[in-house]
Amino acid sequence: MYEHDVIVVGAGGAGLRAAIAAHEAGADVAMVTKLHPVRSHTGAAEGGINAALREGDDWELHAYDTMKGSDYLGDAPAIETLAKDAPEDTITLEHWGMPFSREDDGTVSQRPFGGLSFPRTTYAGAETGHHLLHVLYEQVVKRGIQVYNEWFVMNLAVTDEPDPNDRTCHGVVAYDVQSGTVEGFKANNGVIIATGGPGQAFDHTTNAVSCTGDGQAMAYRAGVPLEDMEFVQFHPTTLPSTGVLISEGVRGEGGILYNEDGERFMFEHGYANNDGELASRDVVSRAELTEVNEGRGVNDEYVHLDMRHLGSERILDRLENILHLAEDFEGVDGLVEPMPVKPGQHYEMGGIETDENGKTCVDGLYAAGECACVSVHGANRLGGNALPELVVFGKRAGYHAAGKDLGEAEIETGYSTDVEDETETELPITPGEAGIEPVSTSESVATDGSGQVAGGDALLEQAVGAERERVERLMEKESGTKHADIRSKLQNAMTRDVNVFREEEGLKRALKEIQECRELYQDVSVEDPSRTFNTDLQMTYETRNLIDVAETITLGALVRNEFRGAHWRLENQIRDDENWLKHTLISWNGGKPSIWYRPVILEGEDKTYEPKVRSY
Amino acid sequence: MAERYSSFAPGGTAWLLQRVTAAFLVVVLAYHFFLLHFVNHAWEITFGGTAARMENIGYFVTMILFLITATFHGVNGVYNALINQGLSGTPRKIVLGVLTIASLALIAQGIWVALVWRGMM
Amino acid sequence: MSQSYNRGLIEDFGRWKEFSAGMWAWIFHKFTGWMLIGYLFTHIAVLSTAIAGEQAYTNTLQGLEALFVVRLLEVGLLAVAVFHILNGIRLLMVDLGIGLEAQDKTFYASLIITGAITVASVPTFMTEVGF
Amino acid sequence: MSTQQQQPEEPETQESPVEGEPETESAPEPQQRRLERKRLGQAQREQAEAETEPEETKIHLKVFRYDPEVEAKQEPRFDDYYVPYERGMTVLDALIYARDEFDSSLTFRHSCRQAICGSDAFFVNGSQHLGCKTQLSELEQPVRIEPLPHQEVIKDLVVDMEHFYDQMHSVEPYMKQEDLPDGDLEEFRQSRENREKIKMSTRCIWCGACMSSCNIAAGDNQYLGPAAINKAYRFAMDEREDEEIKEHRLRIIEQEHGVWRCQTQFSCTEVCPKDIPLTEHIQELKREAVKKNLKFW
Ligand SMILES: Cc1cc2nc3c(=O)[nH]c(=O)nc-3n(C[C@H](O)[C@H](O)[C@H](O)COP(=O)(O)OP(=O)(O)OC[C@H]3O[C@@H](n4cnc5c(N)ncnc54)[C@H](O)[C@@H]3O)c2cc1C
Ligand code: HEM
Ligand code: SF4
Ligand code: F3S
Ligand code: FES
Repeated sequence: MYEHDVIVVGAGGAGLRAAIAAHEAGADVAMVTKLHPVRSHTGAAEGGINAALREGDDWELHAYDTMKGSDYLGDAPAIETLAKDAPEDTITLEHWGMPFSREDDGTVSQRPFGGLSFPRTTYAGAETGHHLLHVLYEQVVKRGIQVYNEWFVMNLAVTDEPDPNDRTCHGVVAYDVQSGTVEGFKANNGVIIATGGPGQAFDHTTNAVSCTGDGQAMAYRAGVPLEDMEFVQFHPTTLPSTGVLISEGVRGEGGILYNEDGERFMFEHGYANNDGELASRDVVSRAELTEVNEGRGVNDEYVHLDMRHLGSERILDRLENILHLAEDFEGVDGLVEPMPVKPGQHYEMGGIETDENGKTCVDGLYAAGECACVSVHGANRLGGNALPELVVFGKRAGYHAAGKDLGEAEIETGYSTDVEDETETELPITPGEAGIEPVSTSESVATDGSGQVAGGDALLEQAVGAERERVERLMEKESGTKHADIRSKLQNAMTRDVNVFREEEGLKRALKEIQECRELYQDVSVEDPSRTFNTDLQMTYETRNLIDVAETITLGALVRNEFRGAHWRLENQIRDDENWLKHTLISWNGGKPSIWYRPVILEGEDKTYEPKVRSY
Repeated sequence: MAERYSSFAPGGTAWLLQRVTAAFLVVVLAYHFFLLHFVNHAWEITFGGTAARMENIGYFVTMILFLITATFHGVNGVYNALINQGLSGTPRKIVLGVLTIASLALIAQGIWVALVWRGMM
Repeated sequence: MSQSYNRGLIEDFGRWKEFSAGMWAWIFHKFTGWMLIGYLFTHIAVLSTAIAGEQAYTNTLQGLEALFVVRLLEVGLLAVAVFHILNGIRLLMVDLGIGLEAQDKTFYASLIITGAITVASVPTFMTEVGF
Repeated sequence: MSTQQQQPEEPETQESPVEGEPETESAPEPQQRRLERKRLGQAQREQAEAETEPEETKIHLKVFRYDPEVEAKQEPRFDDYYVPYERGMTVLDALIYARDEFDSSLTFRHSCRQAICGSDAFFVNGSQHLGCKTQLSELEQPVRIEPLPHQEVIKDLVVDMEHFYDQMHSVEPYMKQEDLPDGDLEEFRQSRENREKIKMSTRCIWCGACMSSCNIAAGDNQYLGPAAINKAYRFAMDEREDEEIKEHRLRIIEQEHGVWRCQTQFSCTEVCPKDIPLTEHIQELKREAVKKNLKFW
């Protein structure tokens, strides 16, 4: 067993920043990550990081834009924290050596991004995430923070009091991919989950193969609510063949979208008369799909993104990476022809419910980054708002876990009796049911249900034992269903029915198929008999996590019968502030998943945000 | 501060000298080849001819320098190549010793021959 | 770097077919360098016959020069030396950071020029030899 | 409602692979196929796909297999896979296909599929390539895929990267100065020229291809290697670092097993998937080191 004050699960932007902060606050911190830190998907972020740095801009404008972008489903305290902390945290990155693009006077460059009232997206070419990730990793190396590299976290060691709000997290159970050993990692002060998004639930996605929502699924099974999972961002400009992202920076710099008839449809068909291509992502994604559905798509599949008029000098200076991506993955030379693009899954707005300090309702358990939902993005994330989220909330979670006083949080977490329970929607399935091997609360909680465990060590040992047993079971099974088949069934269902346009019937069908995936999973087997670098085993674990997360996404999408931000519903194509200014939460309470709601907090520090029509 | 700069990294010195000698050798080797194969033909070489050329002190000095630089350049090149292939520790010290002795012997022998030509030995 | 088992020819020179210009240049330069230092030692040894007396020297040299093989070896030496010089100059340029993008072209140029010079010098080397 | 079903495993829209010429006859054909498929329903669509399959060409892969624990694999061997080719298919796509369809125990690292995570550098047909960035159409068949040379093989295509990481860490790869903004947000200015100078060097994705291609690194375990030297270059050339720190860095890279080991083989530069001019950077550091030393003679 390993023991540290703070254990950070995941070493993407959020995890690295959290570890640095915890280290700064004096904690003995270690990172446990299934990929070497520099392999994390933060490296794929292209566009930039939003921060109000310049004269004429201020954090209040940033907060306002973010709230508007969220379609009034973001919590004001979270949004204001983000907007206020982002400038300093961005400049901190700069001081750590992040090679931002520069102006003539040597200050960092900023560019316009969709949904922003001021060009405040600070960038480093079209590879901002790569630089952010590497700079943070450099700082981790500098501080000598311990990294358990290629250790796959399988489960959390959480006590099993009946009410999740009373539980405590004592550490994690992880599997050394290289040697196959299962070990416990005890965390004396806290565990910070920073495992990134669940994009692999879909099959056309900008996310990496490793983005499997592990952290969300683990927290969910430990009783922590998942919040607003139905809000999945589909990025309007991904390459049709691979899902590789063409940054919003292209449109930020002035790139134009055309349909097959050469019309600049964002204006000509009135999708966004003011902002055109730079309207919020959900608006542009729907516009593109509408064009395609109405027969104006190129090859009936995609639209064109043209940046040729920007001139090669400007393109090379600011968007060089885009040229490489278009060339390598689509065979298109962005300097001489327009690039084909279509919407693809990109970002999960929802996630593990936390407060502004990254804390969940379970004691000692934190979450930060894409896997978390402090609720800054609400129903729709603005481009360039995820990277500041990583550094701002990663840092806060790190500080808080290490015991630094950040003041009382304003956001509430955890189920309580005074919340509103979901009662109306009829579910076609009982979530997580049907003798499903992977999901049951007693599984995730490592004890006998008495709520009485003699300290963290015993708990952790039990949890380790449980995982070792599971591994044995999976490995010993002679033959069965392959995880890959289950995964692709799941991805197809999600992409078909839980996409940009959603309708009740499709969502129900998806839920049934997810249920079928669960059933199939009971029969899953690991073919590879080796203990050494058994990715078969790892992916089998991941697939189970994907099933759980996909189910919450679909459940959320089914119950929320309105059109808000990224979530569109055929049956009710309006934003219904009357009934739906509230977060969807799904959690395991007393042995079964339940869906409930919590009102959105629109009262900011010194003003209240009034929901307005979101037009661009 | 002083000692910080005085420690000229050995790898660096050797590297630099390898380049400097190379630059010198380009000129001298070309000259040497040209002189002994094209101006004077190799099959016409006699002791007397060589001795005559050696009379010229400039030529004599050039040839001695040629010998020294070529030996250094060649032997250092070989040594480097061996290190690049992972030679280290004691074997490396031994190789260095052997190569140094061989070079010194070669240079000594060469100078001796040259002096013979000049009639000085 | 160490290896957990022997991958035989896959390693190193087993993949010579895939070598690019820079690798070939490196190998040739090594090879020619070793030839040259080898020759230098031989050369001094041969010249040392002068110590034994004028006649011995002249006889040795002219005796050697009368052999066809020696002439052939001399042409080879010339080729080796010329390549080493030309590629050496190329390497010196590389050290100075000049023309790095053209490093493959300059290597091919060195080869071609070496070939040309060698061929052009054959008549000179081959005159007045028996056979 | 959803129109996104024409899904990823369908890279036939890809026109030309990395450096290849666009193949012109391709244009009308995929379009037709797509249009046709659009008219069909989803179920039929799948059927249609299955039907067209037999016509598809197959790519012959020869993949290196080794597992110290599994008896049949203890002696390294090559397995053959025949993977149906689709336009724009990369080496990584083919491996994923082979793993998911034929043999779940086929092991390789991969993640981003877009040449940014640096996990999937393999030895393909005799040279180092990123799997996700290498088009099958550019390779001769059979496509021989092996783990990176000169590194310990853990299993199949997975190699031990620890040594590479150690070398990267040994050049102290981080900004040294300690100032941080304290409220007034003073930026740490850098000229455009200077950013331009270090730009290429900051692109490294730690894939290890360069190190694996370098014969010197193969022979000399302590040689820092092109990637680590490039990392040192990134900081040594950054104008924001103090003179003294730069000196310190030069000291690190001009140690015995530092820059002097480089014999300008250029293999590293050739294989770097991010087109970093590694040899150029190494050479510049050599000159810097010499200059620095000469100054005080
Ligand atoms: C193509 C693309 C472009 C983007 N561009 C932008 C942009 O321009 N601006 C912006 O603001 N945002 C952008 N985003 C969004 C943003 O990059 C991501 O939301 C963010 O990087 C997520 O960071 P993270 O630290 O939460 O997770 P990640 O970087 O994904 O890291 C997850 C970490 O968790 C580890 N992990 C996962 N599961 C386990 C497990 N079970 N056990 C152990 N470790 C585990 C992984 O190894 C990894 O280290 C973009 C996203 C994508 C996909
Ligand atoms: C005529 C001009 C010459 C030039 C320009 C020249 C240039 C060079 C250079 C630049 C190197 C270093 C290569 C490197 O470290 O990357 C080198 C290596 C070498 N040179 Fe020369 N050289 C010349 C003549 C000679 C002569 C006359 C000899 C023999 C005595 C010789 C023997 C060698 C050897 C043995 C090496 C080492 C090769 C290796 O790396 O294995 N060179 N030369
Ligand atoms: S320098 Fe290039 S080849 Fe080497 S590790 Fe970095 S990206 Fe890979
Ligand atoms: S391959 Fe090796 S020798 Fe130098 S130029 Fe590259 S580091
Ligand atoms: S999969 Fe990330 S670099 Fe190839």
